[in-house]
Amino acid sequence: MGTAVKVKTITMREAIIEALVEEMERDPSTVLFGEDVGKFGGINAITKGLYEKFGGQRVFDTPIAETTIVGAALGMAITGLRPIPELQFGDFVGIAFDEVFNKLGKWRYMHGGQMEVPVTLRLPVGIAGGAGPEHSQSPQALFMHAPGIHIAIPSTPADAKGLLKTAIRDNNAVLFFEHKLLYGMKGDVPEEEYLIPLGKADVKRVGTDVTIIATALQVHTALNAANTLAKDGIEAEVIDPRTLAPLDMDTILASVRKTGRVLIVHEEPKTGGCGAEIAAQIAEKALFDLHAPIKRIGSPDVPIAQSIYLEQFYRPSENQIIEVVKELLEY
Amino acid sequence: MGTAVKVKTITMREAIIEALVEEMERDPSTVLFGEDVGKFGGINAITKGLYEKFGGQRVFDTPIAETTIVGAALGMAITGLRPIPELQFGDFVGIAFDEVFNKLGKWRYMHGGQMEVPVTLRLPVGIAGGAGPEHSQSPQALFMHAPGIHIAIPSTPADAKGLLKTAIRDNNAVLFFEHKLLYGMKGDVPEEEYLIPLGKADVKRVGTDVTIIATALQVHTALNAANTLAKDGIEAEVIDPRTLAPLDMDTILASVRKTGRVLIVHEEPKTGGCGAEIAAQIAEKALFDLHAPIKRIGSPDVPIAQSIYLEQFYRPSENQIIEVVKELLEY
Amino acid sequence: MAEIYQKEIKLSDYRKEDLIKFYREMVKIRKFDEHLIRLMHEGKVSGFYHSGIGSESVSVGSITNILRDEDYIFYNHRGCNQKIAKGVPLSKIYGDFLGTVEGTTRGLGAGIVHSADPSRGVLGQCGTIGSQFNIVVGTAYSAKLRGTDQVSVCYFGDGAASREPLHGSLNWAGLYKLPVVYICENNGYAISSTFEETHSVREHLADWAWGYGIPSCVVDGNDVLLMQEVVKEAVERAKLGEGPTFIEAQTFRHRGHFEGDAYDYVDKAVLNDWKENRDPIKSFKKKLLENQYCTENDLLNVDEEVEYEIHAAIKVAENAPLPEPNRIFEGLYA
Amino acid sequence: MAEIYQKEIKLSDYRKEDLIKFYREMVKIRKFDEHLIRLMHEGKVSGFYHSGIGSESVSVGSITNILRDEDYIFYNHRGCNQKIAKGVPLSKIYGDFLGTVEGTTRGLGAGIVHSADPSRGVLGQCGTIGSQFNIVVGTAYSAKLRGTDQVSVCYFGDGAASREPLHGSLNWAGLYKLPVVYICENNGYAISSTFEETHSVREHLADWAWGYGIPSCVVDGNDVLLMQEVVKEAVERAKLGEGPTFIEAQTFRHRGHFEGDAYDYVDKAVLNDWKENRDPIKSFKKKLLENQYCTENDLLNVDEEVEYEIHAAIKVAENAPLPEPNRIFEGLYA
Ligand SMILES: Cc1ncc(C[n+]2csc(CCOP(=O)(O)OP(=O)(O)O)c2C)c(N)n1
Ligand SMILES: Cc1ncc(C[n+]2csc(CCOP(=O)(O)OP(=O)(O)O)c2C)c(N)n1
Ligand SMILES: [Mg+2]
Ligand SMILES: [Mg+2]
Repeated sequence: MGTAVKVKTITMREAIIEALVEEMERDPSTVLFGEDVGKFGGINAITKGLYEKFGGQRVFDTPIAETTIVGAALGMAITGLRPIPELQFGDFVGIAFDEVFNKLGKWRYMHGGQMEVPVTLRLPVGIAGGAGPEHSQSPQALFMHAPGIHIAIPSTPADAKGLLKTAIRDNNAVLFFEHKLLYGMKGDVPEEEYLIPLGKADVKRVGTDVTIIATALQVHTALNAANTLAKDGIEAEVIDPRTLAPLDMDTILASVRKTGRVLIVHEEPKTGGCGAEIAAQIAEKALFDLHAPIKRIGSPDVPIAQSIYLEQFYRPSENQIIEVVKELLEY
Repeated sequence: MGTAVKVKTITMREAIIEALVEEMERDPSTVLFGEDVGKFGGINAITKGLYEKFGGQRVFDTPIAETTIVGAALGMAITGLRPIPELQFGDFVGIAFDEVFNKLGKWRYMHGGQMEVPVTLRLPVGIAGGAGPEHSQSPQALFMHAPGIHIAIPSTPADAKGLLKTAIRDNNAVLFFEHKLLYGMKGDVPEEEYLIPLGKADVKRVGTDVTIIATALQVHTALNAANTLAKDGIEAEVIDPRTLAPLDMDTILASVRKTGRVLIVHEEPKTGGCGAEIAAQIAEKALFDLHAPIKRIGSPDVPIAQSIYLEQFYRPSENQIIEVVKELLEY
Repeated sequence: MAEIYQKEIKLSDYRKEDLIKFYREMVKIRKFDEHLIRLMHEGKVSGFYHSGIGSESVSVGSITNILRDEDYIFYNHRGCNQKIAKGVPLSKIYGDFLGTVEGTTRGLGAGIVHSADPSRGVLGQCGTIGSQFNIVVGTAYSAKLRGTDQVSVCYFGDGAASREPLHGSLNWAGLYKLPVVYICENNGYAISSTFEETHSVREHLADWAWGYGIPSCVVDGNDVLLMQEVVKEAVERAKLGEGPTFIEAQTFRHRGHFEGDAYDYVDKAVLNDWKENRDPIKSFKKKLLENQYCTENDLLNVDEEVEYEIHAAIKVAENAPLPEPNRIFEGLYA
Repeated sequence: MAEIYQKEIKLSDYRKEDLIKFYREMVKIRKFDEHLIRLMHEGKVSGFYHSGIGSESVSVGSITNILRDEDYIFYNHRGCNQKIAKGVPLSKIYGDFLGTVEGTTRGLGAGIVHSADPSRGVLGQCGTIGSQFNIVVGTAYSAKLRGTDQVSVCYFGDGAASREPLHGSLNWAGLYKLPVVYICENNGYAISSTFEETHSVREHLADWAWGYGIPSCVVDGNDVLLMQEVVKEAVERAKLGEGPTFIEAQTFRHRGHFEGDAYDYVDKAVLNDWKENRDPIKSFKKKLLENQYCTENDLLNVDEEVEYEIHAAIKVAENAPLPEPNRIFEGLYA
């Protein structure tokens, strides 16, 4: 954003609440629901105040029934509402997988393009302090294989707000993944209203020696690593795709062509993570620009232990990134 | 298999039935269930005769409740049975996604390794004649991102039989994907009992100019293309991974190092298909052996139309393969 | 426990033209079906087809003269009965089967499921039977929030009723007092499995709904007028904001689960009894004639008119072109 | 409709040592819980903890002296009550919370869910509440097929009961007459939502089971002896091959949903009433003393013994080492 933009410093939680409030004020057809999102304000306090502001019909607590939550969102969407359901943990998307993958993603297409599916499904994800194998995952990569589904995964308060507003206005299904450890993270957010388009990556740091593509919390790990590397004279470019579908390969490829070296970092397990598809596209479209193998760092391909001691060995670390970048530079 | 092996020529359907009968005779703790798998013999006639042979307790029809079918399989598995459930269409795995991804895959690990999960879930897949967007998919690639899940996807009667027998005996969860168009396809199957290990790719055709990695029905499309290419003096090596997890990268990498050119072909949509992970691993481990970009052919990233006329434009074709191979050889 | 819905109905409670309309609609549905099967035999239509012959009364009884264009339905996978009763043009349904651009999907093709006509409240359907359970509470919540009196009707078979989402759906519908009418077409079979082999119920399937405090009943689905009465009451309740109703309509299928099914798992005598003595069209026709509401000739005329209409529709559908191959790249995103 | 389970119970119907055992087990559970919360406050345990204080009687009443090691349970996410009653060593449960190799997961760590002790029929649990519904029909089918009389007991909250798989589970259990005992711990809340805000029932949650033809009842869960009686009958039925039973045990939670929950959504007076007048341990103690089954001193002794046992268990758990980091690569495949 240009220097003239007036900003305020707020947390990602606050940024998300702002986006929800602004869009719900703007469009009376929006409706928000999920478990404990009403009076209680959500277990991550992301919907605090909305029940009071918009009333119990537009902001309502549901039974514990994730399949029904997502299916109902589809029914609302094709009959004139703009639903914004929440699953308490993104891991639970498995319970509504058919509803997301086959219904939200395909309803419009398979019925000949006659209906619109303006659903924004919010999914808190990530390893965040001893929550164990079914409350810590980052399942976003699965949906890159789902025609009809958009995937947003912001790393900063500003991106979260701008992307969420766009997602809500979009007439297609958007899965909105929020890393729980980012909720409390602060950042500059423009005072004025703004939108961030889906499908536009953000270069979070400009560099010439290596391209690091990272998502969510890992954008920050990558930026920290880049700053450390800079002390050794290594300039890493850090790219945050911000949405995995649509995926802004143009920005990624331009960087790769410049640096010739690629590292992809994400919190989901390495095998089948978003890095697989990104690496495959680079290997298809920019192979001869590469000076080194394409590297990926993800969590190990095992379920996430509940122990907070062991948990730390999953999430990619600054050190791992630094090591791999140095390795890449040896080619 | 060596030349001394006595073989018979049977369909993949017959090969699968043989595997089921042999393993159910061998191990009285096996139990087979699903919709219409009993007296009716299964809608694909894959369980014909089993009800009569093993009785209604070990071969039983269930209510239409896929979530319960897979969850129940887990309960049986951890208490001494060896369940072999069937979903009528592999697409329905979305309905039991949490049960597969988070329960079958993680139960053993997340409870400290104290239990075994010997479940073999059979999933008929593939575009097969006007069945539409929710009865034609090939969802196998999703499970490469699922720690704890094995994935078998045979292309011949012999592989189907040998892999299924291994899967049933294996003490872990195996998803067994069967392409519906292969059920009637004939092939040689050894007379004697045999097993095929999980994690061992099969080189279906030896070649020196290009490596084609293909799964299920596409193995045959690739072999046809290879035969056509041979007329132009181009010798393609065709590799069938047979299992996507474990994935035999050794065999794939050895071939890539020899040919320097790679094409991956699968029926699932290109983005996020098994080709993504395979390409990414090649780009990580054999980059400097490549003479050309890594190419992938999958179905287009849209739901599958129900029209049999349009259906033909999804599945990768012999011509597409030939074209891309020729392109690769121009590098 | 779910009550057995019974009511003395006098033909004279209905206008003659409506009675003829019910007859005509049922005949239209049956002839549509018969001609579709013919087209399959001629090799013009592929894929699965689940014939709806034998339960036309469930659809006509619950839709004709009761539901408006703005009311929503989720049809089930058996027959196109409900779509036709809801007014989707026949040429468009045939177009979907034939894969021509006349179809509601403009050439993408559709079998029984995936046709849609939002202008008539036909919002499409899932390939996974029973998934409509959770979608329908969304359409009903939507109507309620928007302050309309639109009713959402959810059709499903006895087999689909065993799917887990039924529970989430009944709980939501009862809890939020949603304008949903559940119509279970209980034909005693789910493919090859009998109702008894796959269901645990106190007495009737409708008892499942009872525990939610949802008014529920069992009705002879093959009596088109009885269906009219029971559904009218349910729709009225829905419009008044009194919440959902669950109707188990008992019927039978005259043909196998799909075209090509040997259908040898059903007792011939039972099947024959349904065909001979409980065919909804035959029975209704008999009643009309016996009560001298019309002559055999009047009805023959109706049959002929419908036959003509069907032929015309098929012609329109067949004469429309197939789509261009790149049709598959259209319409994924709005 | 689900009956309200009532029964005149005389203390003299029970052996004194069993009555003391019930008391001891309930005290053990409560003290386990209180010490765990202390460990959390000391910063030694992280993650979510859902205290089971207030419903010890549901677990002791349904397990102690009734279930054998070979009977299976799926515990719920509230309290470790059921695990303790089923005999899982305290040091192992603490070990899971502390993440030391003493835990049942040998250092992987576990919160309330994911501890397991197959040797005592504790087969683990899902992070997604209610997913045990479909697993339990598998364990019960397994017992039946293997010809054993093992019973599978499935615990869950009122909130979890709204999950869709309940339907599939009840249908299977009723259909195959499986030896399952469903025990719903209805404490009136699912996190912040009241029972009434999220459930549509005719009168009681147990009415949901009624429609399946499954014997169902509502019982005061805070009366340990009433729980004993109702569960004994259910287990007997299961062992005799007579199928499942559904028990709704009414209780309350003394603490917030998780440690740290402000718990301000519950009326103070209501909470106090439960704490003062319906605390299962207090009430039972009072009954024992009033009927002179033991003296205040006897019970104080029990309390002290248990306190000692807990301290010893914590010591064992704390003294065990953390695992090596590569522990995470062990045990994925058999
Ligand atoms: C979730 C799901 N499971 C299974 C199927 C396959 N299937 C299609 S129709 C059918 C039987 C349905 O029986 P019922 O609901 O009673 O309807 P009927 O065919 O008797 O009218 C089955 C098993 C499906 N389409 N979706
Ligand atoms: C499928 C699923 N949805 C939501 C959650 C989050 N969650 C954990 S406990 C709980 C409330 C459970 O209420 P109830 O079943 O009544 O048990 P209680 O906590 O009252 O004992 C919720 C929503 C979860 N773990 N799994
Ligand atoms: Mg049926
Ligand atoms: Mg509760």
